[in-house]
Amino acid sequence: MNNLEKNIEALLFVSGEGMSISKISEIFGKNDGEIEESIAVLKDHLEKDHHLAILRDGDRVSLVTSAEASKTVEEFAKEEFSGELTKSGLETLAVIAYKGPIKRSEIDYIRGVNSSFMLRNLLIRGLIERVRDPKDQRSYVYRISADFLKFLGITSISDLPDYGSFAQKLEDFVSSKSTEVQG
Amino acid sequence: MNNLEKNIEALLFVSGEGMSISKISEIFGKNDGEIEESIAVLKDHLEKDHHLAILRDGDRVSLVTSAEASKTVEEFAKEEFSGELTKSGLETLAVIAYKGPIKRSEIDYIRGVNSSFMLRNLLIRGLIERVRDPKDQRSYVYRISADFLKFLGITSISDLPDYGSFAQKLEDFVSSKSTEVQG
Amino acid sequence: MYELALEKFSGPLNLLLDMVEEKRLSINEISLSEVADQYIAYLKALEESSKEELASFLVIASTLMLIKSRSLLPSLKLTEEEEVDIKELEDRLKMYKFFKEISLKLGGIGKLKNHLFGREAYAGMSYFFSPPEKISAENLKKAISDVLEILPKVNDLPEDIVERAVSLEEKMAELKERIEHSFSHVFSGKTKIKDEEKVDVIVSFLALLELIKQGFLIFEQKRLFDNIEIKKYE
Repeated sequence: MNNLEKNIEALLFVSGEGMSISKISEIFGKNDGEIEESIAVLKDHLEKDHHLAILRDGDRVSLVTSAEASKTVEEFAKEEFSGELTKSGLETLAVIAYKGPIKRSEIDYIRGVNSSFMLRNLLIRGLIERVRDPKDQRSYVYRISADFLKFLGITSISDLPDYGSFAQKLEDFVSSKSTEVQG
Repeated sequence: MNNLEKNIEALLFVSGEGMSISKISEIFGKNDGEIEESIAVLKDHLEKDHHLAILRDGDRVSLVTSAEASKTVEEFAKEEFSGELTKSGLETLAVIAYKGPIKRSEIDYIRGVNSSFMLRNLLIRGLIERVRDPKDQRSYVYRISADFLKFLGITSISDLPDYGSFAQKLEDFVSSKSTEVQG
Repeated sequence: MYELALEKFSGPLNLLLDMVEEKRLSINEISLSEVADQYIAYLKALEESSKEELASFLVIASTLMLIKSRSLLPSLKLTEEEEVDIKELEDRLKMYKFFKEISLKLGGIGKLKNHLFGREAYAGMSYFFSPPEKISAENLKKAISDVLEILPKVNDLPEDIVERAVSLEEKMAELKERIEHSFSHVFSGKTKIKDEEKVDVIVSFLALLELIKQGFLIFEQKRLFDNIEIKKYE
């Protein structure tokens, strides 16, 4: 593959949900026809040498696993999303339960580690949900999902044991954040 | 590439954060040696025909874009490397990268200052990880993360400057007798 | 007087290394004795800093005082432990220098912005409700208690450093005593000074003046030809 083809692939790789042809043309300063040609080359290469494919949805293209890999991917999903949570998964979930709706940066601050991967896992399992922050439309907050609340057998989050005192302790800690020295 | 190699790639593609060799072996019912061989083939193929690469962090491998694509994909990637690192931050990372896994007390000794806030900051940014000390389950050791390697644009810790000869260099540095004439 | 602001330094080793390098010296006992005054003078500017911050600077100051005293007063006997401290400070400073140089290289590499990017985990995978079977409200409560238990307290002060700083004062007092003792036989006038000892006397006297200049000691002579009394500066 040539440089343009390799870069288009890398771009689709990181973008996740994919991109429109016109957007890709704009990024590389090419016309749509040239980009279509490159994508055709990429598609052929993937078909021959990989279990990845180009998914086309109208004007939108994205990089996905191909049907040949579906058994592998299912196996992985079964492993990853069933069974008990890890200690750090459970802690992340507990922080969201007692302090949600809560921003990712606040979760990270409370737990003292980066939680992004753990949040993805809890989202896919449907235990939490991500919604726009009502105070700042550009950012997101996390909270317990309705399904999970029902699963726990409680009607409101405030029915969690000792909800009031734990929520307050977490709040106190988060509000001390501004005094911390940044590195 | 053969079927196994293609499937390993598809698996790494989906998992995003990467997986341990032993986990991959388990999923495909192979031994670690066979998986290592397949990954070597995949790595070579990606280097030759793609702007993708295999990143190695301890016994974990993940699929990432290569340095050739950095400028192109930077703006569209979901993850970002936020903020500059301070001198103290880089100093702490250097100690952990070259001497890790390492205890906090050892980091403090080398730097001559208490590093706890800096370590917390780096943990939250995901640039280091804290794990139980295999020699003493009650205490912790710190090591660099895959994100730190991604930040530097290298696919393995051995690509760090002078990493291979590091132990020797440090020894030369420290044990050189204090009889030198002042410069 | 050292003019640079504290914020420039990430710690006492950083400060010391900077002073040695500014004079283009290599790290050894001689160079450390040359910057000792400067380092200790700098500490005075640090008095306003936090207790812990100051403590870590003081621990190193104590070893520098030993080095300085010995360089000015070769007859001063050091204990084995003090010899080890001096060697250790040299080694630590060299090791620190090594890592500082590495950190500058890493900073340079980071600035190139050749970052590698992964794919978002599970991108494109649709969510399905799959709760862990054993989870309960009680598990969540237990987990949040664990989280709260390990939250850092902002004013955590490692006690060992403070203890070491307290013992520094004792060390200074003790060092002063040994210096006085060392002077007393030289200056007492009871023994006749041999020629080969004259150099020692001069060196000792210079040392005395140097220490007075640094404010470690003051001396008093109540009348002309009276004994000179050396006192610790209060």
